[in-house]
Amino acid sequence: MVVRHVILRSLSKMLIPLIMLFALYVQFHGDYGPGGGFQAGVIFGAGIILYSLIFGLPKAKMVFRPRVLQYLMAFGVFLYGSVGLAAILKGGNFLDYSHLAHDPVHGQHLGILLVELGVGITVASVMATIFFLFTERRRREDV
Amino acid sequence: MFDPGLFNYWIIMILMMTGLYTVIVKGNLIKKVIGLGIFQVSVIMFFVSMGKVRGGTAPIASESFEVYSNPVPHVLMLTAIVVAVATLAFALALIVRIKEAYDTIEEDEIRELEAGEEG
Amino acid sequence: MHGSGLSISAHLPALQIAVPLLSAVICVLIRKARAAWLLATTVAWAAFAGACVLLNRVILHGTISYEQGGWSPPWGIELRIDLFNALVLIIVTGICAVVISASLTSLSMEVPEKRHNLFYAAFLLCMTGLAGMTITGDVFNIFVFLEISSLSSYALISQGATRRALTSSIQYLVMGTIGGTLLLLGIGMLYMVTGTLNIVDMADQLAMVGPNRTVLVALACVTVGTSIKLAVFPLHIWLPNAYTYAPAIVTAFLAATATKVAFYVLARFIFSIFGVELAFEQMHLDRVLMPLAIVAMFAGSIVAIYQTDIKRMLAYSSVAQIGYMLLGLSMATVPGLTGGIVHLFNHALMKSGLFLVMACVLFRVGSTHIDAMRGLGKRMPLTMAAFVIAGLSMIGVPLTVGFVSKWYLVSAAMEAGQWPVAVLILLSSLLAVVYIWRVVEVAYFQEAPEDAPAVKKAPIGLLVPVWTLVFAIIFFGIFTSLSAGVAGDAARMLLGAG
Amino acid sequence: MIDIIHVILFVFLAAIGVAIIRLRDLFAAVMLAGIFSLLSATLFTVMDAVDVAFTEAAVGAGISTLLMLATLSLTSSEEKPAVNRRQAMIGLVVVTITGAALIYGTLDMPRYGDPDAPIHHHMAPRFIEDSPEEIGIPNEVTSILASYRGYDTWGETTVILAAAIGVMLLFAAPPVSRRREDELFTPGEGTG
Repeated sequence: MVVRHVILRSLSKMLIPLIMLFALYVQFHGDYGPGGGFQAGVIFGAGIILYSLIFGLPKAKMVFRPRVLQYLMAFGVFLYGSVGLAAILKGGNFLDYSHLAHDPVHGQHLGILLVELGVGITVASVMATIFFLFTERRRREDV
Repeated sequence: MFDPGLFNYWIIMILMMTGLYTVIVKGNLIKKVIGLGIFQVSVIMFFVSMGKVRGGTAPIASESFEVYSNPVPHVLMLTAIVVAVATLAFALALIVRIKEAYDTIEEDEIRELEAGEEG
Repeated sequence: MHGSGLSISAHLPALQIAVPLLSAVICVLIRKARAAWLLATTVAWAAFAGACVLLNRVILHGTISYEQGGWSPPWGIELRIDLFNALVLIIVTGICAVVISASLTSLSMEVPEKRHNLFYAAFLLCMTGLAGMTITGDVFNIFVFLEISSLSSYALISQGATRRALTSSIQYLVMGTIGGTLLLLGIGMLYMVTGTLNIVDMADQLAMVGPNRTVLVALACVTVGTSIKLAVFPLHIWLPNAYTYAPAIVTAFLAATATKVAFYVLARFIFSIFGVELAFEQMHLDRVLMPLAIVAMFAGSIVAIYQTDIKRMLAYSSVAQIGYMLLGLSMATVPGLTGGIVHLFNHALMKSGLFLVMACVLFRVGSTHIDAMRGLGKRMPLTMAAFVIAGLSMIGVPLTVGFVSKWYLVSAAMEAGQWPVAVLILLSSLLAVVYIWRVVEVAYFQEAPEDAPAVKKAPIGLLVPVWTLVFAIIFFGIFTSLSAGVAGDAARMLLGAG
Repeated sequence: MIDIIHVILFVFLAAIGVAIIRLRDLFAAVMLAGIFSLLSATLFTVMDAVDVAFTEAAVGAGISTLLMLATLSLTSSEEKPAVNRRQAMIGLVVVTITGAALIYGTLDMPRYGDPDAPIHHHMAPRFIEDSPEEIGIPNEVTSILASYRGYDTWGETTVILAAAIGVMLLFAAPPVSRRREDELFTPGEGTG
């Protein structure tokens, strides 16, 4: 599984941070251009997957612990729902971001930022988890 | 009879049927899943097509454009793509388990094995 | 603190979905099986209580509308609860609460304890998906929640103990995805001609558009798509396998809820969006649905008679019972639709009761094969008594809910002057006598095989839920005002007859 | 009205669809499915759906292909030649009838790109005109996705989570050999 090619390794060492940086750009630039939480999550997940392809699953699982990923995927959905509940506590309807801040437009900004973040976190961790589970299946079979 | 304004939809329906045919006829489970994917993507194309406005541009507000394509179908289809990939991931995991349990992913062979169990 | 009670009740429709969903998410993280079960059960009962409050409020104050995100429809998504979906919501949450209470005892047999937290998460998600489909007032939102419930039900079915659970799950997945995608296509066509996604708004716009070829095909897509999920006769082939090989409590839950919500969606589309005039008078949907319903009533029951696995027998019986519901719907009259809706309610009670009995049998005997049930009448008296009562209800004996449904359907058929249909309903009931009697005969009039291991009575954790449902079967069989009364009002509302 | 690029893309898509049906080599079929996704992404861009195109490219050509390849390496990459003429006939009949019905349904549809179509006049104008002020961000797709239809998007995120739960449930079972799985059968079935 582990690729011992030096060039490939050092190249991806440079590439993976760039991919993740791009994911963050997509995450936070979704308001102005195409993109948003889901796409960012997929790209970030792809970065994690690339890491596990190059450096091997055991190492990838040390950096991105499956248990932590599990917490994160739940946290994303939870964050989204909590924004909805917070809007209720602030006197609006469920997911009514206008009540989150004094100025409705600010509230909308804040709400969208948070829920997109929730989507991104869930999607990235789900993609990575699913891929880990698939590759792990093969490693166990080989034994 | 031939209406260029409908050409788009006709091709999409044909693509859709290509997917459906693969699902119905192919016994290989992976082929079936690929067929499902084509079926779903064609429906996505259908929605996106109906959102297009002649001379319009991508629905991102800016000073330099007047006419925008309809953003609503795009939003709906983002959700549909997500649903499709979620279904795909689960289906593939199921196929892996089926392979482990039956040592085949061909529908007719699975059916034979199951008939043997019952008989 | 004061005033918070009011605000919570005002936001009940949203919380009805949000709380179970968030609890499902928490279940993913709870590692202790028992704690996950406790959370899931508490939440399910709370959801049931919420559903009762909502129904009560609808009865007293009329339809409830809740604007998600504070955006007014059609721009935002509306939750819209009227008599019809309030009743369906009660079924979904109520059955879920009863079944999930039973699962603490039964589940360990079939699913390793390590996976229970994920199992309960999927279970709650499935309920949330079904409830979400039920109370939403937005067609695309129906699709989204349909997929939540579908994906989690595929996952639940795949957890059955044998490898055939896996193939049943993928069969259901392939058919269910085709169904869901066809529904989406139909929604797309409707959106295309109306420009809206809100159900109420769509009905208004559609009335202005009138019937055309696109609307006709949209109706076909929606009908076929939901029919796959509903397991209408020729599209039912996923159902027997899925119900047979899924874990017992999953079957008890899905048999009572998933097909019911599919029925609800079909009825909602036909009556609330297309309208009776468009669907029945101009497009003659009844000419397709009624024959299919009648064929299903007979084919399902006849195949059920020849089954040796009782879970499978009950699954085929479900195919037949779905025929009754569809028959009521296809009459498109107030008594007919009332019969369909009442049967939806009643069948949920009977079938989940019967499948829970199978969970008891599986728990103690280890099999649901008919040979394994010899002499069980003496060895598991309470369990088999429950089977007999629920079975009698399936046949349609007075003082049980089954009688109420049959009564409404038969009288609706006679009122519409369709004597042959009324006769067919009665004839198909005789088939139910045959397949229920087979089990009764084996359980009560045959001796247990001598080498059979000793069988203890079913555990209390399973018996209480079973008998809760049995009491409900008798209660709603005698006091019909709640079920049939609400169903009648709902049918009148759907048909626009006051 | 129809650009030449449309026609070319559609012809390619249809050709790939047919090739996927005919190919025995599953590895090639998966690759073609990836290309199918990429071409549809191009088509979406042509139709102004940049967000959809972005997502389709990332998901269809990226994650889906990866998962399929992972599955192939765990199962087999060759489809067995199954000559089931009956099933092929049934499939052909079903597909022909359904396809004919669907094309019949297109006849009353608003023409492609028609600015007078109902969907451009009922909900969309408000989104296009008011959302930049109401929400304060220029990408209307993001505004609708996250705010107007935020409830849908929460459901969508939940679908993803449900898939993860499903995969975790499936792979929680250790890979067992066939023999072991047989022994797990309930008594009634094994002996029947």
